[in-house]
Amino acid sequence: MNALTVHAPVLLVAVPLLGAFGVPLVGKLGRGPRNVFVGLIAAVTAALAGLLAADFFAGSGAPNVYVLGGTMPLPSGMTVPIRIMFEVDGMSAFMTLITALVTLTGAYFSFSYWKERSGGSMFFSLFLLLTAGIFGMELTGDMFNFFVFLEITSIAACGLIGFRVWLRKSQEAGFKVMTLYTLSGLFVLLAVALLYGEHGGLNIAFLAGQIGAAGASLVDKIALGLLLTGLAMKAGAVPLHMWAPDAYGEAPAPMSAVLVANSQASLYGLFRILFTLFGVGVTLSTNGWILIVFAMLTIFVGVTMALVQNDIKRLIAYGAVSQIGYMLLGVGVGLVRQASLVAGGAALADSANALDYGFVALQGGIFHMLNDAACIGLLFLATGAVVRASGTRDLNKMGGLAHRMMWTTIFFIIGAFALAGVPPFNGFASKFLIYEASFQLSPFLSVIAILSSIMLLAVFMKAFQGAFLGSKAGLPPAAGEAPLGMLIPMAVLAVVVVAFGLFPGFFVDTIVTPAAKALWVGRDAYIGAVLGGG
Amino acid sequence: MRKAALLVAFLFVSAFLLLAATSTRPFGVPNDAAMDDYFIANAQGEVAANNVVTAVVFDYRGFDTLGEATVLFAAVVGVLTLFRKLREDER
Amino acid sequence: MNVGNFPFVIAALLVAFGLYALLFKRNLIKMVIGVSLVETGVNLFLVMLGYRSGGAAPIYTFATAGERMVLPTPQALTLTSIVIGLATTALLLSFAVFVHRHYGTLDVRKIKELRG
Amino acid sequence: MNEQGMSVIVRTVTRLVYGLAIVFGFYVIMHGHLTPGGGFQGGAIVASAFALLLVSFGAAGLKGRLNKHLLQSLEEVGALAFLGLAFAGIGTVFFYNLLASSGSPLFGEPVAFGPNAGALNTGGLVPLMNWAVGLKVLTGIASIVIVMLVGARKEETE
Repeated sequence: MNALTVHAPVLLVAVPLLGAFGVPLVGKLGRGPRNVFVGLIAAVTAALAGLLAADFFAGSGAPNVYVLGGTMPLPSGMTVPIRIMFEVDGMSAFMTLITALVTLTGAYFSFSYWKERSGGSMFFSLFLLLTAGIFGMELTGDMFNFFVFLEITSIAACGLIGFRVWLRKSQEAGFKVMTLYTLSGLFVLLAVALLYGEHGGLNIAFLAGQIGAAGASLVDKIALGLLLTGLAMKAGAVPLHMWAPDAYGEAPAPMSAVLVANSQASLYGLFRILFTLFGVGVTLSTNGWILIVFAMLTIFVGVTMALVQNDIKRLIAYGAVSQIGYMLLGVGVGLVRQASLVAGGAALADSANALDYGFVALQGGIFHMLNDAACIGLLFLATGAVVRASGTRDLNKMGGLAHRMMWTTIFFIIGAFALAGVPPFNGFASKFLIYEASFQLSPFLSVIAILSSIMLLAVFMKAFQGAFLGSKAGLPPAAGEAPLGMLIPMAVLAVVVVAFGLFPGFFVDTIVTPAAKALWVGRDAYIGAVLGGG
Repeated sequence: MRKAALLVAFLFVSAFLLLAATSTRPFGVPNDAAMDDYFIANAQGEVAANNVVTAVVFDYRGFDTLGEATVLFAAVVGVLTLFRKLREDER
Repeated sequence: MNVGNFPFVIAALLVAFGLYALLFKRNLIKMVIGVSLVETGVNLFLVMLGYRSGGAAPIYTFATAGERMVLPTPQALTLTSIVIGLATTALLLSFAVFVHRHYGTLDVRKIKELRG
Repeated sequence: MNEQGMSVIVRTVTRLVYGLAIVFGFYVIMHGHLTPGGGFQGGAIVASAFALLLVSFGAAGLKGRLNKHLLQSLEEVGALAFLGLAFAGIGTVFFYNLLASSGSPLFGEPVAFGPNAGALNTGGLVPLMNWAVGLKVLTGIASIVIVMLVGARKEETE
């Protein structure tokens, strides 16, 4: 453990913040220095995330606590932590990898994509603020701090959604998304207030210890309900998804991918609350079934709405909404199974080693977060290149782009096949785990999930046919292959998609299993790392 | 139809909020004040600040304040972004 | 005097009024007011959690010796959330200005290009 | 309310009050670690003085008094200063208050427990952070108010 790895969690938030505060000043020097500065910040951030994850996954797997402003988690003689702390366990380290992948490719894609637009400094400032917020949500071990980072992501995301002020739809989307994000943030804040009033602390590990010792009181359960509603809203699960297609569809293309990472950070918060904060202290199976209902609705509505779209970005956006459902399904099945295992008196650690189907479902759900980030990122970037070349988003007015944009076409196909779960790609690897495990809980869930995937493939084929096939007669004369600065980020994501599809076993063993174990059995270790003993 | 669904959601959430308000502890009697008593007892010794709230805001929970300053910064950048001067081809 | 949970109920009602404005008002500015009301209610709830009956402000400058002090943490949290509320309100109002600039109205029934 | 601002009564009162409001705001920032208030509150008071100017004299009357670009740069400087102060203690941990009760001549005096009259030279990094946040908040809110008022005014005349 050298100094850099010790400080890595906080640097992951502080470095993008430094970039965000500095970009407007550096931007006064011109576009070249600004791009170098942003590129450097994005690369350093991604390297830090890689370092943190490598250090964690090579280590013992015990959660890593970083106390801000103090040296010890607990002052002597106290049983309640008084300072804010960051706590890194397998799940957090896994999430930082996802965010690093998406933000790095998004930043480098933006350099070419955003070349001739006004307000570039502000664009990159908001982007780095969003990055810092997402990392903060994934690393923090304090409920109120989580809320603060949630709000940072909300405001920065809305600034990005409304960035193209000359498009009327983007302003409508900005207002709508901001309202719903604020509402979800306030639900979370109210829940944090209730938990504080009940237990007199804000640290997640401390609250988990209190709830574990005394069981959840009525107020705790109300707080759980508010947190579930607020975070499901922020993640875009279906009855509360009104904002999601607007946000993904109206944001500039590279930022749509980052917005998906933002939704995943909220999902992470949801999982953290269900598994770690409340854990086996409350009736898990009810929560699990709630998640499954959310999941089924999200999958079904997302795919059906995607089917009727004629706007290519909105179509992909609904595809992105439906994928949130698969993650919820995997984790929901895991929760239901965990509850029945606990009720039956089985040891959770053994069930993880024996690959019980609940644990497999959890692995599938978590693995799908990474896969989804890579494929949907690839699709959004490719769509951005397509819209830029053809000058329209209407599928009926496009066509023939395959003649001019060979590489973009290939990347789009890879992304579409992977997201729809076609075998050699990574989407299949994680979806297969989810299908297999949910089949054992109820075949019905599995059938709906598979059918929706097939429908999603049809949706993407429609988009592909509309945009890429057909005669090149209707193309604008200037339409050509995307510049190299846009192709390379797409290529990086495509390589990730293919690699994860070809060697799923390796990635599941090295990074997904520690993350799933952190949720499945890691609660005591998470509490013990702060409160001592365990 | 839409209005009815909204009304049901509204009534449900309101009832939920009132339940939360009535079932939490009574006003003026904190459940567990160990953390806050620590702040009151140690703010002067550790932070050397007479104002305990400021000691909490800038020292014990300083990271929240950094986040809060960041939120304000994000809002300023967001508002400036919306009202920025556009290029000719962007109108 | 023991007032039980009455103050918390008032805060919850404030949140409910804000939600009502948000859900049933058709004017964007009124919706922003609704969001602000919800924020105020939640902030009020948060700051009231820190009250200790008979307590003074937790500031030692010219304080009376041995006085009971109210809890400082909720005050710090409320300060944070008030600033966050200011930030969201500013951004929401800017969006409302631009929606009005594009659509020429603030009536949500007429602003519906993003349905379905 | 026209381009020239509001009535002469309002303008006279504003001339009397706004300087006081600015001084009071800076007082609140400066004594943040001793009395109620701090960087946010003081910054908001100063910014409200600017808002008062803007409302009573109109956007035209403000020209030359406040430079929008200067405000924005100062805001970034304030934010960077706050982050830098947080980084100052990175030798131990992020946000470590290395000046408090250290005996250093800058805000380093220790404080005895219990009520006292309060000395300005205490608090370690806290007063410095108050100044950084105060600068950030006053410039941030002032630029939001100016930009929104000028932007919305353009709307009315178009």
